[in-house]
Amino acid sequence: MATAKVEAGAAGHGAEPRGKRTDAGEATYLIAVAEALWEEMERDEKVFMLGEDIGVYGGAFKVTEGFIERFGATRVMDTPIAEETIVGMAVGAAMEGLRPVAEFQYSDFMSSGFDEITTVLARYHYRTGVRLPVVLRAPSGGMVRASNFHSINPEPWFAYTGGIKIMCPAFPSDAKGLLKSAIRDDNPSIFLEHKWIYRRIKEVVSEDPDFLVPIGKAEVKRAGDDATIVTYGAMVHKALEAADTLAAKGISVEVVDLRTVYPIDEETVLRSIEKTSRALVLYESYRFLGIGAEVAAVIAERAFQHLDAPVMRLAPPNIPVPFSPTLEDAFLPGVADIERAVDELSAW
Amino acid sequence: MATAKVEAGAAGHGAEPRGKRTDAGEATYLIAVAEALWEEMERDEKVFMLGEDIGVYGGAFKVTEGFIERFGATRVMDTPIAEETIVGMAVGAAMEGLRPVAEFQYSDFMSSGFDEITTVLARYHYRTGVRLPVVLRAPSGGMVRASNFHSINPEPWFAYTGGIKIMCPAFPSDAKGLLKSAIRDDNPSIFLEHKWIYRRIKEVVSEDPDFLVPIGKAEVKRAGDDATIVTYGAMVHKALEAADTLAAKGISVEVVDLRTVYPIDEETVLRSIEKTSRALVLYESYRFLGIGAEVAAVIAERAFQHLDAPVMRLAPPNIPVPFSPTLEDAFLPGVADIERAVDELSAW
Amino acid sequence: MATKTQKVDARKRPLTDDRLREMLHTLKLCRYFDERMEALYRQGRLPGAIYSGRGQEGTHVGVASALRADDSLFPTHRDLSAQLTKGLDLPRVMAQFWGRIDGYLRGRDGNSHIGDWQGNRTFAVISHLPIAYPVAVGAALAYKLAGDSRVAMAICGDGSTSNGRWHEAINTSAIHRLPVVWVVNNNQFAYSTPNTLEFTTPTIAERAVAYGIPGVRVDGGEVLEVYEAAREAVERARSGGGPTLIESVSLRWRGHAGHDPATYVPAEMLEDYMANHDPVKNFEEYLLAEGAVNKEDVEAIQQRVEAAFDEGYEYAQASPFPETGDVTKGQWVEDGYWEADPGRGGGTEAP
Amino acid sequence: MATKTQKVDARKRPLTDDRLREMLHTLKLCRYFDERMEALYRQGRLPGAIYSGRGQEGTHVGVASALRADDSLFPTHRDLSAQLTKGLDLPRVMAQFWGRIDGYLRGRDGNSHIGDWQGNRTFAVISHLPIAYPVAVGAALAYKLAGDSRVAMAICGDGSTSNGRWHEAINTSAIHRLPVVWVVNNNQFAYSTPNTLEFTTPTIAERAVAYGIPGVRVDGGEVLEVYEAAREAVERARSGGGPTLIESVSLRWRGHAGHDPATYVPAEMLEDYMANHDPVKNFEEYLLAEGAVNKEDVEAIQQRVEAAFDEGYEYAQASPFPETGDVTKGQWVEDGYWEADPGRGGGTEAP
Ligand SMILES: Cc1ncc(C[n+]2csc(CCOP(=O)(O)OP(=O)(O)O)c2C)c(N)n1
Ligand SMILES: Cc1ncc(C[n+]2csc(CCOP(=O)(O)OP(=O)(O)O)c2C)c(N)n1
Ligand SMILES: [Mg+2]
Ligand SMILES: [Mg+2]
Repeated sequence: MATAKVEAGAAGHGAEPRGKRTDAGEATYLIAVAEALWEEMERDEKVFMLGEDIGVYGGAFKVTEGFIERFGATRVMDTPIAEETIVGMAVGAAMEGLRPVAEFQYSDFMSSGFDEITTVLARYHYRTGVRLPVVLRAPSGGMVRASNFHSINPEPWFAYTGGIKIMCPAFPSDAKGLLKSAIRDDNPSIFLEHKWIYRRIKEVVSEDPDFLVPIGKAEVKRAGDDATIVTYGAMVHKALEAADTLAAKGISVEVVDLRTVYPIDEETVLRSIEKTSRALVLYESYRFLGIGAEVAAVIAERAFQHLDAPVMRLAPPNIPVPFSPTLEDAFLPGVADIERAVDELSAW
Repeated sequence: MATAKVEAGAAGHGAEPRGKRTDAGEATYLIAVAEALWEEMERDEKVFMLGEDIGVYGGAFKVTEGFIERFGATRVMDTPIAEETIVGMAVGAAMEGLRPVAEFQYSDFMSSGFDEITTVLARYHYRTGVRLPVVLRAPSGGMVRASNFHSINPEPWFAYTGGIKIMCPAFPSDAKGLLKSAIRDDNPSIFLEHKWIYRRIKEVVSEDPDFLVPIGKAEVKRAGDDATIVTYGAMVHKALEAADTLAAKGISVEVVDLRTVYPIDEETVLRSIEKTSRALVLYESYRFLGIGAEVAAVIAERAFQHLDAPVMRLAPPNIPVPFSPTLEDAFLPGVADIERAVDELSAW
Repeated sequence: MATKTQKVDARKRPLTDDRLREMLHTLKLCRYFDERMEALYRQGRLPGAIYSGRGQEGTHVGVASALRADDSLFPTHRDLSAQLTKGLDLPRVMAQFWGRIDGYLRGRDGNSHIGDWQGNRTFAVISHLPIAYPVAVGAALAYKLAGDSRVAMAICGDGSTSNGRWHEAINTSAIHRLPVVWVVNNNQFAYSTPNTLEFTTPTIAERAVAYGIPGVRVDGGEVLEVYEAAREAVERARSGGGPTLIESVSLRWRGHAGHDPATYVPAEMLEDYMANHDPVKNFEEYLLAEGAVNKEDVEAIQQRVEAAFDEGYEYAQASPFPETGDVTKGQWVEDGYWEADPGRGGGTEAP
Repeated sequence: MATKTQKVDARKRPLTDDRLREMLHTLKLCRYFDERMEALYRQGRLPGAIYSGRGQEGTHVGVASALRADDSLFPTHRDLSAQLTKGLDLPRVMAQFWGRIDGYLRGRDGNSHIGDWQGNRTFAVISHLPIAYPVAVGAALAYKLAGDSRVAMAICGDGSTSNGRWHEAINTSAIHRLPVVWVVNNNQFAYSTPNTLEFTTPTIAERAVAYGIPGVRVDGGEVLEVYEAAREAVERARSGGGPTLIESVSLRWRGHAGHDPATYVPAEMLEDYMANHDPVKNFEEYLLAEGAVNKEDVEAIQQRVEAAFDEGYEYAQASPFPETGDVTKGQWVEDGYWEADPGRGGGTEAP
């Protein structure tokens, strides 16, 4: 879980600059996101960004640091605190052929623009055939001691609504490749950047300007035979951590990273269950009707004859993310909880 | 499905008065809702209503017809078209000890008040211990040719959020008893009135001023042995219709009406599955992350050893409710679809 | 910046007689369409809902006439007359009302929730009020970024001004001086709710002060007065002068929707407006007095209008319903539904 | 109705020397608390975030001093000084910052997202802006329905005025002439965004015109000027005169939050405000000049303040964290969590 230093830095984003790739070419998730935006802005002048404090300040998490100097204030637009209008503007600009990328300062504030997202953006193409290549970006998720107004996982609200592709990458390469795909996609998308991952996870990321990761495809991040953990976002890293310790105990766990949570890649999930016959669905969105509820229902419906155990779920309760570190740790699934759940599954 | 006359009357609510009980004491769902409001307004002067056109006009569906004459404009308050503020007002009034019942003209417009509902109303008690006895009422659901802006099923958005009890009654008695319980409950609730049921379903309804139906309890509306249909709202009536024809074919179906969709009554559902070993989850909210996704996940997790067949789901796709009658019929699960699904289940 | 409400002198800039006659034709078309559709609704021959714009044609025709074909219009459920003025094709509009495949939205949406973005640059109406206002800001932003001279115009009702989106959109457009015209069709009621329960100022136009933009209040019963105010506002927007707020006052002659008898509207008020503020009658009389038309012209226009309606009705009834197999198509661009011709095998029998 | 921004003469109605001294104490307490907490944050000894209100104490103390104990206050993340003025207990406030069970919210929320409804009638701050404005309308409505003389006061920042809720809440309160005071703490920036990108009018106060209510603009560097404007507004609300909009102008001396160096604020501007518009210094000098206090009094106040902080700090460190077993409790009223004393076995070691 988060360290004391991180607690102090909880909302302590933005102090430090975005940073650079290491000499070995490793990029943090934060840098990978920024590179995707920069490359697409360079490639296509129809791409522009709007949001609160993304220009002069460079964004609450410094993702867009330096963009206004390169692309100017018309393509890097600081907006008033008016989320409904930020989304509406993105829709209107897209209707006129632009490719807007709107930043929410935190995914928590997507509820403040909810009506334009769910009533206009999500439905307009089905109703009219007009293309809305809009990307809504937002830092999401907890584990950084930022309390319930800066830690939400909004993806189930929008997955239920339909009409918008939703990505929740766990690794820098997936973040860069999926964001570039989203910007090039003619459908609306919501791209959620997990703030716990931003500066923690780094890896070598492609510098090919056309490096893309396909939307709607899950990926097996670790192969295994005894049980499958289906997960996404920050929980992927918890799952991999647990898989290590379980391996030591002789339990071989396969970790499937959904990467895109709407629509979901049922085939990759089912292929894994057919192999392992045991499924743990792990997710940071709330247990009741979080993304994992759909995943579990799909497995129960389509992999019934392959299952040797009930489809288990591990996720936080449907309550506001609490501030106090003792409470937030109890609220979130931890590595130990995951190991316990897999043990239970294996006992069947 | 809906008849031609109904089509003409799609948004053709409000023309006719609310009507009266039959001499046999039967009340429509619409009358049952109005009686619940009237009795609770009489019983407790802290109860008051606010919403658009609920006063002089009596509400878009005439639920509050005659209320302003009896209770006056301060307890039956016509508001501006400002849903965020309607919800905020209800919260503020509740903080000061009142028991507000706010009407949304259609549940579709709950997205316009989404932030105050999910960020303030849903979380405040957990954060502070302050009680918010607020009821948000809204006509919901399709099947009346009212198209996608007047047919939505919003309950999964709020069930995911947590902190608010959500009721979707299918019968007049449940509507009256649950609404009275919601008004007396010290927690926030969302009460969804299915507009297809309003004037269609009538039954004898208790006139006991303290007639209450417990929140959070499902009910078996029809007993059966071969398969269970877990459903709620208007789909309960489709399920019962299908159960009749299936009975003729010798398939005995049990119909479980959730009545409250958050939290859900897992025990009643599981008891039925233990008996029938076959589950069809039928729901009008969208398939992906609609209420049934959670129900299916719960069954898969807790009734695994009792299942003789996969947990099947029948629900509309996650697209805007289409206007054209051919499309809306194809969009919604019909009685024939239900029969087909149960046949499939029984084949296992 | 002058934000006091000003009386516009419509005579200052007369249109050509052809334009004036065309305007009369549009006014009469909208009026006749509105009346006939209500009659069909009452007979139970029209599915879904209707939101009559009767009595407000001066507002709708006046503002939309000030737009170029490549300007965009963002209307509400009430503003079908503005969309007809912008150029929508009557038969396809009627096909939409009957849920047919030849409607602009292929039967996916109904009644006045219509739009023709690809053709006439009108936004497909969304119920939620005034949800298109922020979208118009985005279109105007695109025009400014492209550096071209196009203009966006959005319409909403008096009641919609009490919604937060109304404030956000106007404020944001004012900050960036975007080429947009904000129209409020003040028909004095929001469903059953009167102006006095929607806002406190004597006029809506004067609220432009809060955004530092010009506000104009005009008589919706006088189409030329409305037109002139809209023309000025559009010109201002085109020339980089930023947004304008136009309040056009009329009365909603009919109920909120077809089902609503609107008994809450004072009878004298209604009589007064129908007698003295009828935009169609007033304009017809004006053109006759000016000699721009004679009785025969008016007769001819009326016949043209009625013929067009009957033709549209036949077209709609003959158009098939969408094919049920297409219901899930068009959710994603890549499924190609909107690029191909839709199936026409849905038949004309309502299920 | 006079809606022009008016200079308030603070001398008109002087407070008793005791009240004046108490005000100085509160100002100094807020200033010292703000400085010490930032220092602890920089040392990494404070979890979560801090939103400094430094330089704006004149606004916070001025408006909150005009309220009765039974009046309600709806603040934002920036307005902790207003909550302290309303009566919040420093040790419990600090326990909240450290996530402890003795914080007002039992560790469930942090930093200035605090409130004490049951006690001091302050709303527990919610980040989303300005989401408490509509809630204040509801409280004011309850006072009007109850026919009592209580008043609700809500505060938000300059940037929050561009959000739709700001418009909806003020408009609705004006329609029903509710007993509410709308305060805008114009510290001239919304995070990094200056006034010029938030609205177009020279002042925020003049936007009151759009709601037909009085608007007043005061100097946040002069606590008595702010107090007098607030007192008038509260009196108006109490006596059925409806809402008032108060804009109090200052500058945010520090960054948006602890992490923000705020390099976007012009250095000269900051120097000018710190030198000439320091509400604490100005008021202290005024009281010394008036002879309401002498140097020794000021010293004593400062010592009292520092002692209170140290005491609060010790209290917070000694208070246990919430018990992990309680995490799901308090979701529903019937689980009784908020009626009983919470478990105190959580220890004082951060995990
Ligand atoms: C956000 C929202 N809330 C409620 C409604 C329901 N509704 C439809 S029309 C209407 C009245 C609109 O009044 P006004 O803005 O004056 O427009 P008019 O219908 O008079 O042209 C209402 C409340 C809606 N469409 N949108
Ligand atoms: C609806 C919403 N969007 C975005 C944010 C993120 N945010 C937090 S504070 C802030 C700036 C607020 O500026 P202002 O209203 O002037 O208040 P101040 O912080 O200056 O007191 C922003 C954008 C938020 N809290 N709420
Ligand atoms: Mg109106
Ligand atoms: Mg500010």
